[in-house]
Amino acid sequence: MRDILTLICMITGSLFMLFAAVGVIRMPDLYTRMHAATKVGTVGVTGVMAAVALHFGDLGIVSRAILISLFFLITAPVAAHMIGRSAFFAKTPLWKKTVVNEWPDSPPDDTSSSSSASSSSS
Amino acid sequence: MSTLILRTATRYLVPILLLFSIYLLLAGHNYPGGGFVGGLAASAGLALYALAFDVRSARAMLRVTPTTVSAAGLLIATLSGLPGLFKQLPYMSGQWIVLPLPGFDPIKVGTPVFFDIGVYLVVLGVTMSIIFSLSEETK
Amino acid sequence: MMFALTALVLAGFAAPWLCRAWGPRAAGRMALLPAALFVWFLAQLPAVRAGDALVQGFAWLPGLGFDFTLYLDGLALLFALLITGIGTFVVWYSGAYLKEDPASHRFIAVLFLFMASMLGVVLADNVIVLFVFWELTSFTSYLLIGHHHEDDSSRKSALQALLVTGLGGLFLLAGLILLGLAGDSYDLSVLMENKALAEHPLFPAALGLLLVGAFTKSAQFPFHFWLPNAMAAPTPASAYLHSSTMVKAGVYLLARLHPVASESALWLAVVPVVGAATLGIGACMAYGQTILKRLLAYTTVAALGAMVMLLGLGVEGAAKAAMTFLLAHALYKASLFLVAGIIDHETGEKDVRRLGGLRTHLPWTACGAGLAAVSMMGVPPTFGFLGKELLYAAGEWPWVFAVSVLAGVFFFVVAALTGLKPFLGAVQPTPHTPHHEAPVALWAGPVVMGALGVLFGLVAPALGHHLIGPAVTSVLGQPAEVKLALWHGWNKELMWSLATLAMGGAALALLPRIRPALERLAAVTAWGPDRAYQGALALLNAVAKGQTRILQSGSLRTYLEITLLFVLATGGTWMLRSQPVPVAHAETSITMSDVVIVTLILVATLGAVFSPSRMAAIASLGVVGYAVALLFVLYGAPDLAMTQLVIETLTVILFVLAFHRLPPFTRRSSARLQLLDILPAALVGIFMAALTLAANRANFAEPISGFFAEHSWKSAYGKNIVNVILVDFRALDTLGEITVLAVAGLGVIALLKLRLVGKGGPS
Amino acid sequence: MMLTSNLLLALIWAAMTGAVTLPNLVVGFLLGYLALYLLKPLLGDHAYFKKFPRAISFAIYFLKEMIVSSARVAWDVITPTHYSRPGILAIPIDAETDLEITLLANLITLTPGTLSLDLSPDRKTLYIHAMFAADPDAIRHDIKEQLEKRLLELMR
Amino acid sequence: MSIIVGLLYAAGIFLMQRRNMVKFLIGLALLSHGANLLIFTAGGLTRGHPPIIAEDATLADPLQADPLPQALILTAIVISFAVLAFALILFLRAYQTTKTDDLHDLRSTDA
Amino acid sequence: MTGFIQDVAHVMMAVLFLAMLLALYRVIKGPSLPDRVIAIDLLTTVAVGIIALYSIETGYKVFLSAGIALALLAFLGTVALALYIRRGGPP
Amino acid sequence: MNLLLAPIVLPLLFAILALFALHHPRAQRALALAGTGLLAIVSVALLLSVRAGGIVAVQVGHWPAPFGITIVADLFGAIMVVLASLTGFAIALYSIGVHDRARERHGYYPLLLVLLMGVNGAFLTGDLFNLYVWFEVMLMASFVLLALGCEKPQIEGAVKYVALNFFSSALFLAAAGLIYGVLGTLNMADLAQKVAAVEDKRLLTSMALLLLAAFGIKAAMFPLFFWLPASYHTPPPAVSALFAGLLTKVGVYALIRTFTLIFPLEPTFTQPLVLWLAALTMITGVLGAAAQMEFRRVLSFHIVSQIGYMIMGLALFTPLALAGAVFYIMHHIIVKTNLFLVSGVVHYLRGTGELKQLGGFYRAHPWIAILFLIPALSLAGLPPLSGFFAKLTLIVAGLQQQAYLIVGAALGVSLLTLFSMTKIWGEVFWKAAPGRPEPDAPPALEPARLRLMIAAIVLLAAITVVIGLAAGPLFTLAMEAAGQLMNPQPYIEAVLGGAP
Ligand code: NA
Ligand code: NA
Repeated sequence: MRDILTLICMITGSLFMLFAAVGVIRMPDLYTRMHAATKVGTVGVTGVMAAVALHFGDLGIVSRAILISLFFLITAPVAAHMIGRSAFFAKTPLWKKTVVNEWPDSPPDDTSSSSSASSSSS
Repeated sequence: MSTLILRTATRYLVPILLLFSIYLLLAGHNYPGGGFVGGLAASAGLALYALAFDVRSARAMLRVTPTTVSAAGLLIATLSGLPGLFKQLPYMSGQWIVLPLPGFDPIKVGTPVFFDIGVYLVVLGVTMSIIFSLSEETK
Repeated sequence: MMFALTALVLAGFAAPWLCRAWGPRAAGRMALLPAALFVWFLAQLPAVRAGDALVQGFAWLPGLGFDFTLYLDGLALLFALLITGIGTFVVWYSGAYLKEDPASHRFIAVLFLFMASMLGVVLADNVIVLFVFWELTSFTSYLLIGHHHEDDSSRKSALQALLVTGLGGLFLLAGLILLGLAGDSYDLSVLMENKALAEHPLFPAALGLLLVGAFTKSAQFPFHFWLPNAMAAPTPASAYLHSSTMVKAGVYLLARLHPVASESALWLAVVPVVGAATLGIGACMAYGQTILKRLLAYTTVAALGAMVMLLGLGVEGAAKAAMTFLLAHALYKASLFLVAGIIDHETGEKDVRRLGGLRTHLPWTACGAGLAAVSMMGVPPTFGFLGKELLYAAGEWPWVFAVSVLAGVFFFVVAALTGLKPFLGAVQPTPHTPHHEAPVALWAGPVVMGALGVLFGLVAPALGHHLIGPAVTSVLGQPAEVKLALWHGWNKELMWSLATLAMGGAALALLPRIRPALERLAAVTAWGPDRAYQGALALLNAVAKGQTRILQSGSLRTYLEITLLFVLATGGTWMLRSQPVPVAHAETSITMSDVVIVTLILVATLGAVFSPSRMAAIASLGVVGYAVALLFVLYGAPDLAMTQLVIETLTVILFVLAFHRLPPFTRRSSARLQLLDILPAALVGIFMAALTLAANRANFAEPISGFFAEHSWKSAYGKNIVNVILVDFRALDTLGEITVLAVAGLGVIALLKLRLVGKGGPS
Repeated sequence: MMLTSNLLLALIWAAMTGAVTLPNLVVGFLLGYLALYLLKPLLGDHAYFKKFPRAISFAIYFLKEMIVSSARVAWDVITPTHYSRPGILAIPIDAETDLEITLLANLITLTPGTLSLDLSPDRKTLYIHAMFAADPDAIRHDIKEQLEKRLLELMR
Repeated sequence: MSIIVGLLYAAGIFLMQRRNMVKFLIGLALLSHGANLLIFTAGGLTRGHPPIIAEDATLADPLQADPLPQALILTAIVISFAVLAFALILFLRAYQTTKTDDLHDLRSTDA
Repeated sequence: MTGFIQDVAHVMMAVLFLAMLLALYRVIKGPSLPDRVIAIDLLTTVAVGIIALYSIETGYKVFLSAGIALALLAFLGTVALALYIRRGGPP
Repeated sequence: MNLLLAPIVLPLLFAILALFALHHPRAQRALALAGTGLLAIVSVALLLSVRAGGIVAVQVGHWPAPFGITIVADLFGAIMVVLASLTGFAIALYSIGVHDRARERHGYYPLLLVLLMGVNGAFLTGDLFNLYVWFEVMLMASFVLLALGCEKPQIEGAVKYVALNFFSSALFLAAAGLIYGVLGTLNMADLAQKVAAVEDKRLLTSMALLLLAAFGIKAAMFPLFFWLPASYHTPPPAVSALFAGLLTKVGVYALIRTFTLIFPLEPTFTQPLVLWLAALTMITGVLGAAAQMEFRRVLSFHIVSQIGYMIMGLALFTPLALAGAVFYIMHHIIVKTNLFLVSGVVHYLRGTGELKQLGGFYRAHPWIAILFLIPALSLAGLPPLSGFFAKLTLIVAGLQQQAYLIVGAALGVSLLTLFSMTKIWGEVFWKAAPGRPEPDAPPALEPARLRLMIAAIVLLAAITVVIGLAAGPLFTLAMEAAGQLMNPQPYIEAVLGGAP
């Protein structure tokens, strides 16, 4: 049972990562590629981690697998946010089929960081 | 230019990184890891902090100057080689103390562990010096 | 002897203080030292004559077989007496001559050091000791010639003298060592007893080298040009160096080598010819001169040529003539130089044509000059006459004889010009007119030495027996008795001697008329060795500049390429030459993951190399690093992989942080150049790959790492063997490594925070 | 606070049984939860006991959403035609604290077809990129009513 | 594997011949990778057996990879990182001081 | 069964390597900097997966540490790059 | 026994202390002086003990050779350590006189000490990879010292210095890796044995040639010396002096150690190769100097030239020749350092090193003139100063080996050296000071500071004179050292504990 679960997690995880890669190649613009890379990739790696956890089953490995997955779950969206935001400022073009754009044209100032001036503002 | 989301995430990530670095340091004698990787992981944490917030707060977090950290590390590493001399052994001869812990395997503390701590601190200090001063450099 | 050298050296070092302490009288007092030494050497005369050479020494460089040995025989003694005797007067003279010169104390100091060096040359037994002092004479004379060092020509002349004699010194050194190797001893006294030495295969080479050394020092053709130029020195130095002592070092060396070398074909073929040529050229050049000191300098060249020629004949008579002539020449030439100095000092006039009638104002000087001049002219009964007679007697070959007679005529003319003309005749206007005689310190030397020049002629038999005889004994390497006498009857030599006087008078009379022709001759000789010297310097400069332009071009790319070519040319060709480069790839079975990672690295590397965007290049670099880390994972190195990952990330971050301060890529090298650069890069790549493969396949010995596997847990309490190696087995490496890191950190901070403005160098 | 106590209890359990293994810790945690739950009257009415089941259900909901969303994107990726009609939308948010906003943004990224791009300077609007933005208001509604509401319930 | 080593060396050297500072630095980095892999390969390759003694063992697996080259590479990695970091900052400074990132223009201190 | 799992892990590694190559293509091609950055981000994610599978295949758990390190650091790199883009990006 | 590591650990400890005291210049200076002074004492003691008791070795960490790292001192190594330490002391003294506050605040003294640590480590290690590490320690410290201050020429020079030395390190590293790959050991004594046991040495020779290139770059051998003239004249004079004295000599040391102990030169290929390189190094170096008109640039090219002599000693490969090389190194380190220090004083007093703009020093500063002449003439090989004996030994050795060409080159080059030195002498000291004073000439040095600088120069000059006067005993020492180099068996036994 555990082995079968392991196999399922492993295979789906790997395939998801493959799809993510295909997405990064195939998707029409940066933002859609980010969907593929972030979401699909994270799911994929989580799946593989689950497989590892199931396969070895001891505390050290399970906790590490959870740690890695958790880490990806936290960081991947933040990374995507950072890239997407920067890309916007860098005026990376949107796909022509993009239907709606509610983002204001002028880049928003980072006034929210009043207390801590960002490292780049120097 | 940092964002709120990054800063918030960083607040939670940095402790994890620091913990992980200490794990790497301490487990390094038996598992992959050690002072180098540990120190580098810790610096990665601080670097992230510096990126998300600013160098001043990262420096404040470190409390002493990076140079002091690396000097301290160097000192610890250098001194860790000395105890053997008292036993008429050459420099850097490992000296171990076994601390029995009831219920657990006895903990072995040795000069090489201190050496590794020294390595950790040097790596941390140096990486921080580089990243901090490079980030502070005005354009 | 050792004490003599030591005393002179100490006196040299003490001179500046003594000059300050004693003021103007210092030189006079210090002259007592050489005087005392003169007396001491004089006291050795009986013993030396009796054949007991004085030997002193101590072990010096035992491993090399060099001992510090000194040896006083007849030859050395003759020179030692000249050095200390003339030295006494020169020192005394210098004090007065340079009274107004604020640097006179330096001059006197160097003069003493020079004296010590010269004495060392003649006293040395060990060839290396000889060489040491030989070089010191070159250098101290450099300082003396360049005494007026703020004058450009003075510096140039000093340098020229140094370089020419230095060049000779190198030949000398090589020759001396070869001689030592050939004779299996470095002591001249031993070598010169070894008659079989001349048969040694190394001997001709050694002798050739030694001759060059001697010729440069003694200003023999074609190295004669430096000597007249050296007249830039203050007169006492000229008198001392260029007449009586240093330039005779070459003659001394020839005399020293004479016992063994005079038999050899090389010697007989070269030495007399060079000597004669020098004599001729010196004489011709001298006729064209009007500057008093230069005139004297060319006669010195000629005289040295005569001595060399005589020694080159290799016969007893010539050796006697050489030694006698040497003594005579030293005396009168020193006097005349000192006189020239007085004249210059008192009148400010250097041109002999504009001098005359000084006898009234400078009677003592005139007296010294006259005495020296008659000796030089070879007027009986002076010692100069004796010297000339022996010179004529030595001429077994007609051409030598002819040259000797011409020399005699020439000496006559010059003596008259330098020693007599300024004092006789009508007073001529000079820049400043002397009102009274020069101080005694100045004229004492000329007078005494001039007087001796005459006196020695009168006591010639005793002199020949006590002084010249032992010297000739040394020169010949066998006992020789020298019987000197003024009167040998009406023989050929006397006739010619008198004829010489007559011809000299005629030549003197004709001189103003032939001078223009001689001056033209001088213009021709401007194309001679002096030109060659200048040309050599220019060539050196050009070669140096050209070479530097090519090698030190400033282009990092060129530097790197030369370095690569070196690696390829040594290691690469060696490898190609010596063994087939293995082509089979048999490290381990290749798996799919290898293929993929290899492809990954390949593609990413190409990306890093050719990407026009620097961010893409950095990103590709990061990929290479990550892929390498993956390789580490696959081949069982998790520690490495982790480190590599972290480092790679940090590297990328650093690049990124640095980037917005750097401009983007611009294409600088042409496609052709790039293509050209690929070649060495690829060759080195292939070379390294081949080496790696070979190393991977070859195993000459079992690796030591079994020990680590065994002891890691047992003795070092760690299971991660790599870590245990790092912090325990090879902790010293790690200590060094973290030091490197710490220093790098320090460096980065310093680079970023410390910016000094300046044009380079200290600020 | 309660979570810490619970974790501590789990550790104590593991130590008592002498085997620090994962199943043992899980057992310890559950037993500890039970013990704490039994002690609830003593400790006061703590939100912990309400939130714990909610957190579990939220996690399950979220995992499901995440996998589904990924599958949709993956499908779009591997099929030859692009079905997506992407767009950038502005979502007004109620989340206030840094943590809430961040979590919301992250969750949005991880759930179907949406990707947080940026937060407005006044922290009131989140700009997101949606893969299927044919009906922006439906997406806004989904996010506000499903995701944000559940999240804020859990957090507050 | 040795082919990669060769490739990395060649690429590194090629980049070091370029006139752009950044390219030069990338070249340095590639060269370091090449050197590290060279040591790794020359020491003999072993697949999948890290030199770590198993938890329940006291002696190493005889099949394990040679730990010494790994330790050497680790040292080398860190050192070349230090050098690279320093070189990067140095080149940055050079650019700021000389206003050019063309290595070809930095020749004033040569003869 | 364990043998089978390892075989599958091996095959899946091949799949991941393929994914890597695809991602690399995007890294090289770009066109924009953010494109490269997400591709690298994915590359590291895939690498973590490979490491995980490799530890299943070989049975050595120790490799997982490298996976953790990579996971932690990839984020740092991405953030740095993203910030770089913001600061002006490629001029 | 513990003395053996002191030359490495002592400077490190002092460096660390100085790092802690980074913002207390006085404490730093005191630490630097104390550290180098103590180091000098310790190294002399080490040399004496090696002289008395033979080669000593310590197995660091108590791990037996060849598994751990062995630190070993034979006479050659011990001599080098003494020289390095003395030089270090003089440089520290001089630097205190220079009083460069800005650089002091940024780690000047710790860097100095670390550099000495690296140099000493290189001289004492018995392990090939450990040698690499010490090279890097030394290089990194030198990189920073070179660039410290970020003046434009400094930076430009540093770029080349760093680039080419990095390449050298990469070669060294590769060679060490390859050698471990085929021989399975890094301990140099162990390597010596294992190399000797290999019959077909062709592959090994290829690797040895990599080392030749790597060390050749560090030693500034022809045609690998470019980095040196491009950079050595750019940092502050004390740093130039330190580099000039020590760094290239570490490369030479490594060449000598490698090609006597591990890969003894083979008459078929490596020996003639090295001999040619030696000759070309001498000649190109001295010609380079002839083309220069700046004080330190002239001196820099002369370093290259003189490296040729040392390599000549190695290439002739007889005990006498090696003794010559050892003696040459002894003399050269002191003399070259001192010349750079003198150039520094000139620089500080006049604000330039351009020969054309200098002059009048003989009149104005006769003492400096004399202090220049001693090392300068020694460099040119004027007897009886130290350089003469070095050259003499090499020339005798060359003539014994009938290597007439290289002897000719050596002699010719020494004449050109004399030419260069007199050029400096003429331009800086003899020539009248140029009429117009430099518009932005720096203020004259405070006498107290100048006195410290002169003290350092006097110290080194005194050593030069002593080397000349005590040439006999020192030559004997060099012979003994060369004997150990030519017969490595005792070294191997000391390291491996007499194992067969
Ligand atoms: Na092998
Ligand atoms: Na091998």
